Amino acid sequence: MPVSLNYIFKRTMLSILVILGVIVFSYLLLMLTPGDPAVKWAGNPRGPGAVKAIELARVELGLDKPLYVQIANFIYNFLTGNLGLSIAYKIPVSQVVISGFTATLELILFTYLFSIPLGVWLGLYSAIKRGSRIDSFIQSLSIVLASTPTFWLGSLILLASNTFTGFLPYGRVSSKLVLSTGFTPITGFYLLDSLIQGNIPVFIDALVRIIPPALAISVYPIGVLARVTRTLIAEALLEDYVRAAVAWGIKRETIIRQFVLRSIIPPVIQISGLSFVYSLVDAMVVETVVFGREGLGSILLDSLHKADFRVTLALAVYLTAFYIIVNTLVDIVQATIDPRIRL
Amino acid sequence: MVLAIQAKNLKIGYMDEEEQITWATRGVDLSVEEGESFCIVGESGCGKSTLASAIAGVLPPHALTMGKLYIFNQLVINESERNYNGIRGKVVSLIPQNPGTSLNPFLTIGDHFYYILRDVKGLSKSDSIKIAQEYLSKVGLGKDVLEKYPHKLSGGMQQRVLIAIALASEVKIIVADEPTSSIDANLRAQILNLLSKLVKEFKVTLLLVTHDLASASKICDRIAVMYAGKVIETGLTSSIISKPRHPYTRMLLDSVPLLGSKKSLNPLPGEPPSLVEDFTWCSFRDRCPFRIEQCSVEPPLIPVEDEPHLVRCWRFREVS
Amino acid sequence: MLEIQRGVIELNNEVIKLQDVTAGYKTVTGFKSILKRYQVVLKDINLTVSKGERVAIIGESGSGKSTLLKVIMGLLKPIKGEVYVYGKQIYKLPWRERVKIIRKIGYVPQDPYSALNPLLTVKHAISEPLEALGLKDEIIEQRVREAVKFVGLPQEVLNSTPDELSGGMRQRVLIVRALVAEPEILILDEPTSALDVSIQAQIINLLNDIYSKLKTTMITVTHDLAVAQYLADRAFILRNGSISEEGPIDQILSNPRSEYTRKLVLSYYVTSFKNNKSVGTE
Amino acid sequence: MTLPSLYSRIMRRNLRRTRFKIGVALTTIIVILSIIAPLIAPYPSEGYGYVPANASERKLLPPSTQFPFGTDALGRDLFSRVLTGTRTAVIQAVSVILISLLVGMIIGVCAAYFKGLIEVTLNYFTELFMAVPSIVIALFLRLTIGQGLHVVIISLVIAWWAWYSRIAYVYAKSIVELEYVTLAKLSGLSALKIIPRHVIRNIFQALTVQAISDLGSALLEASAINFMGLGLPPGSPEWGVILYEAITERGIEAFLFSPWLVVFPGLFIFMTTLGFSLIADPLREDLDPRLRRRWKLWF
Repeated sequence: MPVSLNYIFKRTMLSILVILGVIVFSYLLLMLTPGDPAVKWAGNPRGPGAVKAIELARVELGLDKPLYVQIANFIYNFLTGNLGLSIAYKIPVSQVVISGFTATLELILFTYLFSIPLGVWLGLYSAIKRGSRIDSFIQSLSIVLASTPTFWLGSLILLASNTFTGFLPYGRVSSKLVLSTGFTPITGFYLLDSLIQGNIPVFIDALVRIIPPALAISVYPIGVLARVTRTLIAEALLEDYVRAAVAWGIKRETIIRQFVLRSIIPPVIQISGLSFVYSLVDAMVVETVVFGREGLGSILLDSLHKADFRVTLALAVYLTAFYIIVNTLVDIVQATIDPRIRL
Repeated sequence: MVLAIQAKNLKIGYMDEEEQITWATRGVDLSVEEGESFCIVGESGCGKSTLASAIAGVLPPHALTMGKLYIFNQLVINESERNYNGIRGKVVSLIPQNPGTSLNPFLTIGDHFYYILRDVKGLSKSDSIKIAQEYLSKVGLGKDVLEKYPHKLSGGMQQRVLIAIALASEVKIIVADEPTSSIDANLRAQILNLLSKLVKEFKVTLLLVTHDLASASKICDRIAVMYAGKVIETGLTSSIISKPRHPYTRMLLDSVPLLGSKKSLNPLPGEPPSLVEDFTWCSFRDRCPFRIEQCSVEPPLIPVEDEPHLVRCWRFREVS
Repeated sequence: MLEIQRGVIELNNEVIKLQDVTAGYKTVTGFKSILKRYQVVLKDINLTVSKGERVAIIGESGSGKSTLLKVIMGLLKPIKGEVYVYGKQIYKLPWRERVKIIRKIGYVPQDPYSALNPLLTVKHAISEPLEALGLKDEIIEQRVREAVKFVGLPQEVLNSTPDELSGGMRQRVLIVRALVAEPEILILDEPTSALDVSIQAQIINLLNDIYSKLKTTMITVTHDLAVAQYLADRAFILRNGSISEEGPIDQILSNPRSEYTRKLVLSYYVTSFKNNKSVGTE
Repeated sequence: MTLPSLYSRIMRRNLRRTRFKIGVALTTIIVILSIIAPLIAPYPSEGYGYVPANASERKLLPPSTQFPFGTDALGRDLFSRVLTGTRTAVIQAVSVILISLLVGMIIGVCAAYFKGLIEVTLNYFTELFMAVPSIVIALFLRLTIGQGLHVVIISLVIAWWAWYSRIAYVYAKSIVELEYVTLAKLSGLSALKIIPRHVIRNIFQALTVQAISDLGSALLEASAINFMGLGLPPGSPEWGVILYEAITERGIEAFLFSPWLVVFPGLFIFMTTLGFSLIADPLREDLDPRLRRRWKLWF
């Protein structure tokens, strides 16, 4: 069913407005927090070149111009991706963020590939077996999973892997293998790239190294989805139309497939979208500090150590924009699936 | 005559989270013959909807049962055991109360027919669509409805679809639970006429549950009046309407405002008793103007002379 | 009892007057909203209610009854037209001033289940209109008790919370709440549609009793012709947002002028008792 | 039913459940520990991060009777540090949730009650802040105003209040449409009275349950921020910081050669979060009266 263009238009407009708001908000943060914005923008430079660097930053930010011009400039620069060079990496800021972004996104997408089906299945199974021992086990499990600190679990997985298999899943891919097989990243998703190039050893290596952090991150979405699915199914079972379907003689299997599962798809998509963002933060922490992978987390830490405000702001804006885009898509997909929504 | 539905001292209760039981029906005795239109009338909380759910096989899982219920001599409720195998959708079908929420919003009307006919009769998609068209035209709807989702239809159309669905699987009994309560007056008449016409045409036993004595009297052969979880009077429609033997039935008739005659309304004060406690006296005792000593013992259903009429009142002669 | 009031009505004593009122809701539909701003629900409504009169507004679902009530009670500014309550154009007044006039209206809402805050006691709910008037606690207490007695509710009901009450009791509590600030107009929105027949009859009798004692102007909004006949002397038939017929209710029922009203009356008889031959006029 | 009797009934009903009981027990222990931790810690000053005089003799000792959780790279008693961290954990989680709840509830309820421009504007800001990741705010604050408990709390509040605003808005939206709010408006009561009496009172149960179940998530996020080194300075009695120190001091080796440094603080985070979640979970089912019944696959 095609959802009305009107709704998509409205939803997109709102998202664009929100993204603009985020840019303005981060600019105000730069301006209003303690310290000279030009000094911050220049990355707290020291030594002989400091005065010059600060002057340059002042021109770059246009601090002599009125505030609305500054903000307009800033927005323009963001939208064109022209934010100057990163202090820490000496390459354009947007390039820095995007390179880290693909790495982190690969990890999260890989995680969600198995955690959504697993979480939904657990919730469904425990709802069907309501009141039994397996039900209370799954319920307890989902609470335990959602309460586990992912960086702690990640450390334990790392420890276990090293103790029992002697393999330390550190980094994204072994650099030796990359050199020996001549692997070159194209999209930045290593699993995809190695498959495209038919480079099986790199693929296996990347896979083996992505599984442990993915396991650590997966506990939250699995736990949340299992719990939410169970509740959604409970609610669906209480619907009048399920009661009617039973009275009409429709079989249990058909009711579960066509009546119950169909109705929980839109909310499950929405919950997955919400937890996706939560997992983003999780992934940033786990991948860098625990598993030594490059990604948004390592960029974040580098920008912290080098006081790289440009990257910090870019991270803030691009991550928020990403969140907003994901949620806009989720809303639109949800509206498309649900025949009731006609906005 | 074959008995389509027979209830013997049927009790149904619901247990809430505090483990307190509310008895919705407190010992119902009822027989419905094959092919007749039978109506259960009562006010909210009298247990009529619970009884309908029990017959249609859709009692919620937290319901408790006692007594016996037969559908075409098959024992479906035997004390706490419930077994509706081969009954739901094959012998009994339901026209649910609320047309707006009783159709799956994610499926088209055609899908509804398909899943029902596939699961009940093992028909293919094209066959079931053919049958669906046939029954939809019986209720006055075109085949364009098949492609539509339920929310695209008006309340009256949804109700017609539900009637078509109930008829399509060719069951012997149709339970209609307040089919007109959420519909405007002028549509109500149409729906009721349609229902009674189709029931006659397909020779189906109809069990209509309603709070509206007037609509019941329009299309039913016999009426059972329920109060506080018990059947207090059953009889032919004409005899119930013109000569009510139970003071409650009489009060109900006196309370209905009639168009064009501004008769004064004479409701009895008070409300039905709480169904949490168990009591042995006549449930209507506290509101009854005919109350006597003997009413502290609940009377059984007493037959009235020369008529197929049963009443649960010691003083039914004085009442009429 | 029903015939006494005829003739008491003073003409030109209008308490509520709607002049060419067109009302509707803003449609929030993205870029289309620039072009099409309102979904019109009521069209060119003219309606006057005089002091002490009993009026019914009759309509099926979707006819715009509840929108009309919102307009009368100052909750929805009409797109066009004027609303006078006691001679004042209420929508020309700021909300603070408007409320002072609206307070003369006692309103009994449609659904007794959503009209009482589940977490407040009945006493709290009933005393709210008096509290808004800024009365002292003792006076509020006294007036609440009197009002409860007036409709024949037991005093114990004051300390209970809504979930302990049946639908009929709730409806009575709402009637008390509407009456407690001594309103001059009583607006009843489907006063019996959520109730059982015997309770409905009790409420109808109660409302008639109240009218015969207080002579408050009464406006009943209902879909039920029979109920309207008991609670009103004059009626407006509302159809798709405009008034299709108005006049004394007996005349409307016995001799409907518009085709729509005829159908409405007829369909009512169709679902009336089989053996009831008293169809038509008295 | 009035509010106090509602709460006592909820407690009575849930205290029969094992999981709820475990949750209450865990939370009680954590709260008590957070109060008395400095009193029962064997080395209170080390708990606050002071390096002992004889540090060089007791670096990275594995758990023993003297040091039940072992010692860290600077020779401090891990048991004392973890125990003292309980207080920080409780303060972080509770203050973040309380402030966010308060701010979010007021904004969400106002958006629902006052329609028109106020609703649009407040919802816009809610939408905006929903999208802000706490960790980036923390990074920003870390760069501008330095380190400390306030950095953790402010950055989490900035990221979290919108969540409550949205929930409060959704619940309040359905309440303000109810007739009792209309009746109160018509009787001339001011918004200042109607909002707390009718709106907030009726959404409060739902919001509290949500807040309790979020306490755990807030703690997880706070310790993640600290673990990244964005919040509290090194040496602070905080579980995330303890883990962070273990790693920055010695990198990955910390895990491999002194696992106690990793296991114990994490375990405490886990137990605390679990306690909150176990309490919240059955309460959540109480919100929907239909789910309280013994629903099951019955056909």
